[in-house]
Amino acid sequence: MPMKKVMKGNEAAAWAAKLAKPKVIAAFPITPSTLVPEKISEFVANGELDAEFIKVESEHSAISACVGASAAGVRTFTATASQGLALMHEILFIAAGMRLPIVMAIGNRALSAPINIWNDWQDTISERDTGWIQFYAENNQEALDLILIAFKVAEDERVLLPAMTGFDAFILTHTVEPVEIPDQELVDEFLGEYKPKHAYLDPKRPITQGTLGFPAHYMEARYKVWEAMENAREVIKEAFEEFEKKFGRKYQMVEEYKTDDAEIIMITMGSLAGTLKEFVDKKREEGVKIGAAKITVYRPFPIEEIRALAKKAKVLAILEKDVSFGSGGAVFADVARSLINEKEKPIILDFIIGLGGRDVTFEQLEEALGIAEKAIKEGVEEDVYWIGLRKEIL
Amino acid sequence: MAVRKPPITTREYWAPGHAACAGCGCAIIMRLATKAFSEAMEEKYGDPDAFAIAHATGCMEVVSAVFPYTAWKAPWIHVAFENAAAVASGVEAAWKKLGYKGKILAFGGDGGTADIGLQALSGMLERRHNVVYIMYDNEAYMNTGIQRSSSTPYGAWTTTSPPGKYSIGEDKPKKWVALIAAAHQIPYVATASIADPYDLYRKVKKAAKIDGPAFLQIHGPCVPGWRIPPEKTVEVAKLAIETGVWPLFEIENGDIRNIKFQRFPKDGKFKKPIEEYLKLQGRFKHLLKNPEAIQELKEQIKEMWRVLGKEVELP
Amino acid sequence: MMIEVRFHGRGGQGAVTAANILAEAAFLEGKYVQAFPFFGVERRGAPVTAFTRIDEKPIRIKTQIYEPDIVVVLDPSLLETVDVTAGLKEGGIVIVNTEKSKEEVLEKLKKKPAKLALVDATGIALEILGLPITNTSILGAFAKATGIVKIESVETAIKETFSGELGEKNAKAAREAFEKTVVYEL
Amino acid sequence: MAESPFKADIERAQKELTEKMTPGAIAYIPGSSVINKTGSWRVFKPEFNKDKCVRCFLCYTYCPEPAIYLDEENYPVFDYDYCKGCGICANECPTKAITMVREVK
Repeated sequence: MPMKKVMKGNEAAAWAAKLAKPKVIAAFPITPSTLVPEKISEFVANGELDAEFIKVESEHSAISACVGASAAGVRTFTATASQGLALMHEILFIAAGMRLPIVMAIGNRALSAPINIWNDWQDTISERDTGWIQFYAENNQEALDLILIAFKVAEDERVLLPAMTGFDAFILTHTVEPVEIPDQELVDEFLGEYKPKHAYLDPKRPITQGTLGFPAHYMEARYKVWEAMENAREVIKEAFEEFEKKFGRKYQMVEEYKTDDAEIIMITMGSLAGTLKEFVDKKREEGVKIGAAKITVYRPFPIEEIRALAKKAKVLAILEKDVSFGSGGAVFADVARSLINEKEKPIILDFIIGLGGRDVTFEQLEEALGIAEKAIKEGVEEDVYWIGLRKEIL
Repeated sequence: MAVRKPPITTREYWAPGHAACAGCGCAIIMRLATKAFSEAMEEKYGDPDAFAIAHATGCMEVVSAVFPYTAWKAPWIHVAFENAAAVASGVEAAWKKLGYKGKILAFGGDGGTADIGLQALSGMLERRHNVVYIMYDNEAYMNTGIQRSSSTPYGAWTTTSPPGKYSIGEDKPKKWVALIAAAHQIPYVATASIADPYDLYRKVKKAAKIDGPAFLQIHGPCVPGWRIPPEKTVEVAKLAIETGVWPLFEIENGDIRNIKFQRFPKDGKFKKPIEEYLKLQGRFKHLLKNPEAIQELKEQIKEMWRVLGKEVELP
Repeated sequence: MMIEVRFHGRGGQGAVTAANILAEAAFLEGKYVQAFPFFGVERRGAPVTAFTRIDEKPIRIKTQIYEPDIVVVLDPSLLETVDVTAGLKEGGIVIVNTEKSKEEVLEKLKKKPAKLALVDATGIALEILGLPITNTSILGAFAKATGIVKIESVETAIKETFSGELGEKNAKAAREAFEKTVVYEL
Repeated sequence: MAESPFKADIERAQKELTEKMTPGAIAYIPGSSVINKTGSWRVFKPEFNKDKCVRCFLCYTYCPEPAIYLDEENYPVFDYDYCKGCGICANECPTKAITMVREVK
């Protein structure tokens, strides 16, 4: 029987790691993710998890050791956030390029400066081009589930790419919620053992990993990563279906909420989706035709799902906790890019919100909604809207 | 007449067809170190192939692993410049879990070891991974075209330490990573040189047979970087030892009071002047016109020996 | 109806743990729960806020709590420096660890609650635990004042959080506080 | 006739090596660099005088390629497919059994 426990998001991630039975874990503490390696250390210390836990001296070495272990042919896991993820940046590209299905849990946290330990998505968003599959969790249950699913997808022969699952700093990492811990036997069935055919370091089959790619070969190697990421779309859907059959919880690339007759659809990711659904309920009671959509899988970006969504509404309002300076929100860019060649497309609005732990309240959502309603009548005034900005201290 | 047997194994893990420069000193290290490793693995585990290599970005990586080719006949992985020690840590941990008997060999140049990879190296040594780390020391960033590293010797020309009106060339003393490694009190630290290939071979073998981490700093001249003719690679390395420029030693468990020296003159007097070493190399050409700088270099070498516990005389 | 609780304490008194244990206790009674600290850098002695949400249906909202139904004050000195009733809903409940009288406490509150519960949680904690850590005793007061969770659930949740003798002692402190809490309908 | 220790590698590489892109750009054929006949780099060529050889193995030990292997009697064999003509062997030979000569191509 699955066990239900009240736990923090970080504990849920550690439980996911335990259930997935990685053979090597390498991690370095960083707020807000520190509890993940702490909890895993406990599991290892108690003999509940039979793994080598490498207590590395930096995040750069954490991901490097994971690359080494994964390349040697075993399932590996790590956790980090923010500056730690940024320090890994170089190796993230390499892990994907070497086609190593490492899984990483991220407590989504803002980047310095100024130093800030609270939630936004700038850390993972900034790694969107590395070739890692990206999942974003709405709550602690999703954090656990999407880490298991990340292993399943990453290790699929058609994919073989690393994957990260993000869950919001403090809002999830440090918040306790009831979480159902799946049965180990079912997880074992779901994931199977990692037995790579392509990459392992065995003296009986001496292969060379991490070659130099000349201009004559580099593009093909990168195309292979592209192809794998494209394949991931189908593999993720299959994994979601299998997960639902086994564990009863349904996941979708994009989860829609009251969108069918919506004039305005607000699109977001992560824990903000929960608040947004409550907001939609409230506005529906007031007679506002509003819906919500949650992007669960950000890489590969759910292009088709966004196209389908766009057909339903007059406005797509993107609420995102990240910014690409000099351009706008990254999710906005992806949504806009998905629709650019559509014959008919809705107004797309770019809202930067909740950076660095700024609590996203109903007042802020009202502000965004007001702008969306006005845009229908009077058109779009700004390329990018910063919501909840304290203009008085600027 | 009986057939004489070579003192090293005839097994090869470093295949020809690689793109190292003619006369490359570090290619000699690659070949001899892997041979020695395999002999150790055979003696220890009965399997000469029981090892894998983690390699830092650098000359030897670039010349040996150009897709779809590889010069390596052992399982081998390269990830980045600064993380060979961390990658080796991961491979070792995985092998432990897989139940493999064997050892991991890590290679990094002086750039990847003394500079950008020093932190990862320290972490790997401190955590006591079962890895032999070999720093092939050609005394500059040769892969990017001869820029100074912290392992570049005093007075040497490099493209980022050019001699000029206000410069004598590299103006800092050479950093000895072997001593930093020894400070981790790991089982075995040694220096070696291609000048004495059988000493090198013995030391790699010894390191490979030890349980736990070992570190070797091995002198490997670079033909273009040192501006030497290709046939002089070994000769110049020999002169480094004979003039006192390159010490050969072993430190066990960090015990720096009991350093074992090889080819050290009994009376502490080196017979050949360092000028003989310098004059073979274009990188020191400007120095020969600068007796003060040569004197300074000599003082630094004496100081290096003093740190090692030896008073020496240089002619 | 969702119930939102705000805890005020000082770093080291266990306000965050109190919020978590309350969530656990309500969870044991089949409720949906959520608990979280005010997302800050917790330092010993500094004012700390923590929150618990309890509901009959899954809790989706992820904002902080601005209009609590119940406020729990773990440290009496906070009444001097923090507006603990900020945003308190009409008909709200305030639970205070204090030796002071109802009148003295009310004088310090900016907003008058519908119900005020007082207990000397520090005294109980010192007596039973030997430490002025009031998070478990105040939960006894919470059970008494609100009836939202049973004292037995609080005791079980405490024992699940702290193992062995520590759990027993803390559960005892909660029970003791439950008995000693005085509730005033205002 | 002595055989190159890389004979099997050469045969395998000739047979199996392709440019087909593998996942992770992994090179699967060990020692496949043998396909590259680096002997073409050479300007000077080592000439070996067996009569002078004392089988000290220094040339064999030092060769960075390696392009020197040993025959049945452990005399050095020079593999001109790969010898880049660096001249270390000649420079280090204690009996001058190896000389570097300008190669006429």
